[in-house]
Amino acid sequence: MRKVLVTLFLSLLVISSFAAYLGEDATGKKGGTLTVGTLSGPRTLNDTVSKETSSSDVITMFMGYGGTLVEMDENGKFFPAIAEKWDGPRLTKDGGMEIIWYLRKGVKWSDGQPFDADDVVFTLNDIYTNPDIPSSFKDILESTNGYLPKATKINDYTVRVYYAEPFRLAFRYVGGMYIFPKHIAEPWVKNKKFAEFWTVDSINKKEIVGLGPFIPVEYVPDQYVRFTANPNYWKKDKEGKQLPYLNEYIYKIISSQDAMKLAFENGEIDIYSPRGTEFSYFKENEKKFNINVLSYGPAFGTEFITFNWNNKDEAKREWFRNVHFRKAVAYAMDKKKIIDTLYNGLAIEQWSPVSMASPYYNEKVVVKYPYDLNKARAELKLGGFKWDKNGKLLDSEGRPVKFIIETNAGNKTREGIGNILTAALKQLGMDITFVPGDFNTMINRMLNVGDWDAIIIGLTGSDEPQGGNNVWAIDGSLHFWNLSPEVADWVDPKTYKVPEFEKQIDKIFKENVRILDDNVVKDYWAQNQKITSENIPLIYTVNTLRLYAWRNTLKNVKIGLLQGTLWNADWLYKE
Amino acid sequence: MESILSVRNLSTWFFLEEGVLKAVNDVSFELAPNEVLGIVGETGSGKSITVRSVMRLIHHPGKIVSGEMIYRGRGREEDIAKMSDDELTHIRGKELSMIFQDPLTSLNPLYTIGDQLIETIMQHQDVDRTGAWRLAVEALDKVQIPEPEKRMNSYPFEFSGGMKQRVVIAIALSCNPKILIADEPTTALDVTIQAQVLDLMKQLQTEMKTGTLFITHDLGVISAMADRVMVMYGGRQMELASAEDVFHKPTHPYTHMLLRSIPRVDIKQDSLESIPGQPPRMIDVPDVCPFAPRCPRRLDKCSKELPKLDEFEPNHYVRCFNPVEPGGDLYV
Amino acid sequence: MSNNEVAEKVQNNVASKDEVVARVVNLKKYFPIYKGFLVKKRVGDVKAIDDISFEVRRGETFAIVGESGCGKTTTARTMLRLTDPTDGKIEILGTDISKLSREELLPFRRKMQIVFQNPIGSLNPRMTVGQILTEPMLFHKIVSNQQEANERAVELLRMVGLKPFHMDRYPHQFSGGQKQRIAIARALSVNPEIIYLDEPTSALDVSVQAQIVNLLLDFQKNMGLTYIFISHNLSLVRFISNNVAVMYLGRIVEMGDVNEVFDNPIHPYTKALLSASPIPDPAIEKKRKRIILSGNVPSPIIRPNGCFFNPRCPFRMEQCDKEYPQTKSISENHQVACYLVDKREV
Amino acid sequence: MGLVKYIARRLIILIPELWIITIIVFTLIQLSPGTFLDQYRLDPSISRETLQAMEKQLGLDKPAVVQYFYWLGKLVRFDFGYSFYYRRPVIDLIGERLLGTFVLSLYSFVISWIVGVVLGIVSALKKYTATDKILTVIAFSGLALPGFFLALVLLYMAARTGWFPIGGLYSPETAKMDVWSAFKDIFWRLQLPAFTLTFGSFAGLMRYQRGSLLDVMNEDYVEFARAKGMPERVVIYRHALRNAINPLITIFGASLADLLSGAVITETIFSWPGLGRLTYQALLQKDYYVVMASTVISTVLLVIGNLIGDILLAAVDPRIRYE
Repeated sequence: MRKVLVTLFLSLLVISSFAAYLGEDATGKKGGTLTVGTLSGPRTLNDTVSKETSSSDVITMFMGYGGTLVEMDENGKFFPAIAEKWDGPRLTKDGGMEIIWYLRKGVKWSDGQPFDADDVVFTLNDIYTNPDIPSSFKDILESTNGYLPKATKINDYTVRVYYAEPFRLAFRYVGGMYIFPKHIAEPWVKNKKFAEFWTVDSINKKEIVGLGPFIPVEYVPDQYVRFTANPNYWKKDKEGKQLPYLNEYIYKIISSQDAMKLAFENGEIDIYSPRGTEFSYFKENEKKFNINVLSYGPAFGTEFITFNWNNKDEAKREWFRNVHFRKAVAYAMDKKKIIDTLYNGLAIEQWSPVSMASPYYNEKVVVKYPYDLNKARAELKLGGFKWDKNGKLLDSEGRPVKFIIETNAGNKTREGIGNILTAALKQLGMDITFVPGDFNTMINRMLNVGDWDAIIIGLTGSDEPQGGNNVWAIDGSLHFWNLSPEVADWVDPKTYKVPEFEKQIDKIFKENVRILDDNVVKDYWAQNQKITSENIPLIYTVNTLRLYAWRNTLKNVKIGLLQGTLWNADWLYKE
Repeated sequence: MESILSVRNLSTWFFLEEGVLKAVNDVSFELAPNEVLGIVGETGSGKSITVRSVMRLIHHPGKIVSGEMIYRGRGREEDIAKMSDDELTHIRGKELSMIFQDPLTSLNPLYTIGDQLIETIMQHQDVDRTGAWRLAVEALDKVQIPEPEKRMNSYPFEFSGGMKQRVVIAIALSCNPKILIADEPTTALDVTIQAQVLDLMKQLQTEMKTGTLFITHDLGVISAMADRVMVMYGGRQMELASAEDVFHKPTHPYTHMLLRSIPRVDIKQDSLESIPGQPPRMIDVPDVCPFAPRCPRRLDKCSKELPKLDEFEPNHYVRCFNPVEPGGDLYV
Repeated sequence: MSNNEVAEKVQNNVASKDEVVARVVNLKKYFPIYKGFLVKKRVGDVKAIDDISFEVRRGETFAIVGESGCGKTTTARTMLRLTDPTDGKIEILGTDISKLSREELLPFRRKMQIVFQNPIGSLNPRMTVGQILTEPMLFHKIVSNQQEANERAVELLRMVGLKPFHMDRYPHQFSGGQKQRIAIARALSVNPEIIYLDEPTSALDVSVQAQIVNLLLDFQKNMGLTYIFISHNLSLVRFISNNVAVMYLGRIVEMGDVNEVFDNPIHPYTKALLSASPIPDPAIEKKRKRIILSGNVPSPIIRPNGCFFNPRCPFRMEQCDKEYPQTKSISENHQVACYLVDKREV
Repeated sequence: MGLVKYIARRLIILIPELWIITIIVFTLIQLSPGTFLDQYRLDPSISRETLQAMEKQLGLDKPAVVQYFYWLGKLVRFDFGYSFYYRRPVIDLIGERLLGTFVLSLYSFVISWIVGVVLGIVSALKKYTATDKILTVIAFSGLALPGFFLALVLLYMAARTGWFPIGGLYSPETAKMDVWSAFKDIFWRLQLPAFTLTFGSFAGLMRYQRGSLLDVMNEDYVEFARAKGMPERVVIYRHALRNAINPLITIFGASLADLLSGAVITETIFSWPGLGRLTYQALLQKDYYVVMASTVISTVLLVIGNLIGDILLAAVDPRIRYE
């Protein structure tokens, strides 16, 4: 155990040695305004309330980037930020773990108030782990057995964060948490009105205070949010110039995608995320519009078809639990066709529950099921299925294989995937009905009612596979295909079964976070990817590529495996 | 006495998509001052279009295609058919007035009775508003509207049907026109109210010596009002004579049959004569007798050519190849 | 009660040699007037029919005359139970139908038909003549199948002077007179015994009016139909009907044999109506002295005291504005509600 | 006196009307599948406990009837409640967008009425001529062309020519301008969305005005006015037109309610800050109280609009009394 700890410590130390912080090597010109488009405006500036990117993008500007304890570069490497250095994570004598954060001295909030350890302690103890303040971040912070971290102030610039058990992700999550200014937020917490803290009208009241590079100062509903450079931002560039370079930053709310595209062409906004159908148009006109157009690695989200193992129909339960049946469906998923016809080629086949952009992705162990209907038929035979004289697929007891595939109407690519898959399954002799329906209704039936057979749907993801705990844990609330009777009361405990491989996956999710050696963690995830792809409870489709376009006048743009155009907003500049 | 209005060879047609509706064809008549000329006929006989032509109230797609209408009320011969719009506004309402069938809709619902009267008076007479007000009250008084001063400020909806028609008459007669055209003025009224209005009209006509064209389909009403009667059918004059001659010596088979087809209140009749068939639609009709298809006295040539309007007896004009002898029998 | 005498007479009229097919006894129809905000209060009634009694014998034409608003159309509608009576009896073929339910009314609906004033409004423009004629027959099960219904419809068309090929046409393809013929054929299609004729010729041209009147009279003679004829045209009433009731403000002021009433009217209102009806003869018409009534018919909501007619009556006497006059018989078939009757006897 | 009493009565009747409408809308929202929290259920980072805590925090754990009366109780004190989504009072959200909606609606309302009525009159007076036919074609294309399509075409035109900005009411530059320049800028930005709305709505008014005037031109009193010797100008403007306007007054009153209801599609395409977008998003996200508030406002406006229409009608038509 000690060896593990030392390794981790060294590796972190090595990273922090070649650059003191992100942007230290940056060069650029001061001044200028960057305008970015967004489809809808922020709903709130309170990170515990915010659920959608339109809000969190705004919050990140004044709480994120250089405003967190540590930050990550475009390739997933951690750099010191507000925390100059740290000790740990390391095990403690009582079987728990701790991280000691050494805070940068002389950092000020944007309103000029000094920043110190009290702010960090307050944020962690009184906000994110406060039982009265529900937030998704609180859920994330929980360790395997449901422990939450506890922060203690050692001195004004040193904070100890303690967990009652080892929790690998503590470094990442605590290091990346948004820090609230205690001098402003404390009364709201005390009055138990924190949900109403920093609503969008706080911008115009000039109440927003942060450690990040840009502070929102003006908000016109449904029109724009204007940020100005934080005068007290702590970073300096190579030449000692104070960052951020940009004076002003504008989120322009352009509510239709068509208008957004035109606004980018016309130069009203500087950055645009083209749709798949627009990518080649912009690529061809790079010179004309004086822009850069780029596609980069796959996005984090996943999309898949899943089956209801607890279907009220016994026959369906048996098919869906039959791994050969699922493999047959996997072989029938024509991913190449999906990429060509639905994504204009701008996607990659997905095989693993771990995102390809994640350092834990391991291509070698993943079992692939390239489109092949003959193999699919062979799998069906192995699974005890047979065909009648008309070519209809029957199960071992002679029941015709007939079920419904659903997806949410309006999502063009999912509808397309449904059609392509349905056509292939029909060739296998299955009697499939494909029904696109209302999203909310479908989710409700999927989780709370249970009257479904198969659904094509997607989940957001991240580079950290543990983020899927809620999906993969046996008692996870998004363990759709085989929901535990404790989670969903419609599941009949008498027919509910947990196969061996699910127990193994569950164990991986429970145990990996207790391990602090990254190499061991990698092995765990390799194991996980192997088991999952062999048993494919979820049959993945494809991963879209991330598409970017930005004006040539915008400099220092660095797109990497994990980050897009704005992660280094503090040292972007305009010519 | 010289007639005040001579209508000669008047034809008014409507140019519809389905063809030319020959509503009025070659109609000629004279109207003496102080005379009531009754025009009777059924729906579509052309009686209304005839008098609207005289008022020049024919709108697209209708057109007065020929004829002249000589007005002699201002000491000279003026052809109404040739007047400009501007001249028409001076003659209408002042020299020639018109009353419409439905008093309920003849008055503008949004203006007071007074407004509508004064408007007319000020248009045609050289008086200020006070003078016009006084004349308007007089006009209302003349048509026996009680408390005329008070009623000046009433709106049409505050009047009953009979009273409204009195107001309409007051407006029409407010500038002492020489000719009054009354297009079925009492058809929409109840029988006792009709009697009141007819009585009033007759009285005013006698008093003001207005030459009147009185249109109706009711032979009873025409008996009460008209000095001379013109019978129209299918856009043409069929018979034109004194009221006594038309009623007692009907010469055209149509007039003859019509008189025998209507019931009377004063005697118990054994039977009514039916005129078989339907009145004609006047679209693209040839120049033949329009009554021929329904006529029991039809000759071969009736369906081939048009009989002339002949003076059968002095001042008794008939358009027929085979007229009924005076006092004679219809069927031969 | 003012009309008791007639009511009694009507009720006791068992000895009559002619069968009474319709009898109305003390019939009332009030339309309440509501006023007020949120809570509506009944502030008065429009007394459209106020205590009328009469009887109609088989094969006769019974005319109800009067001016607009006198209640003649409401009488027909109430007798047909198109509207429910406020009070009184409506005996049709011996049964009081005034309180029957919808289903119980059905056989009576078949036996009573109506021909409206405006043939355009009373024929469904989306149905062919064939459908218009066969629908009621099939509904009332006069015929057993569509083919039989069609055969009968063709026969009816022939009877009203139309041709079999007219079956497939729509109402708008006919002239006014022809439409009224179709309406009559429809009324006849269910073998009715009583037909209500609500101003059936007033929308028609003079030359066509006689056709329809003659057609109606032929049917009456051949089929023994009873007509209840609603009209304001006294000339037509005189020609068509046997008996006549003259209504004024919801009451019958004079009633009896049409010739007797018209040749020898007692009530000043009847006199005025007759005098106002023009005669198509200039020789008579120009010499005639008319009784010109002053003023208009008063509102049926606020009726004059005493005899409703007294404010307009040229023969008004002292008692006229005190009490409504009793209805009295002046001959076997002639009743009047007027104080002049007493004077006449004196 | 009659007028004041009449208005008072109508406004009192508004209360039960409003009550019934809120019940209907609330029931419909409850009956439609899903709740506000559904959009979070598929997020792997949100635990069931958090969802339950949010449910409690937002009062969504209580029975619908309780939620309704809780809301109604606040409404009586003119409190429209809190938005789940923004965690702000609904009244603030609406207030922020009121001006944008009102400017756009009023501007296009005024223009479409002026254009619609004037062209309707022209079209009626020039009945069956080439002018009438051309106007009819324009009117029908206005009725037939989908708003979003026209909006997109205009947007592309604006982008290609650069004559108009791509959308929005204010830009960050607007804030820095002096009053007159800001006014000009906003006026300029108003044109495209206003044109879209106007083009879709003037046509109906024009056809209505045309039909109404043609109907009146056939009335006896118009002919009688001519027969009295009135010049054609007086006949048309004094006698025909005043009567032909009346039916439009009713429509005018009813359409006042649209002034604050917003136009979702136009607002979205032109990025206009408006109540339409707010309500539409609230409806999709089941942000009940925003939807309810917007319903209440629309209802009140509808009733007041109708009331104004009725009062105007009574003012111009002597036959109508305040009953």
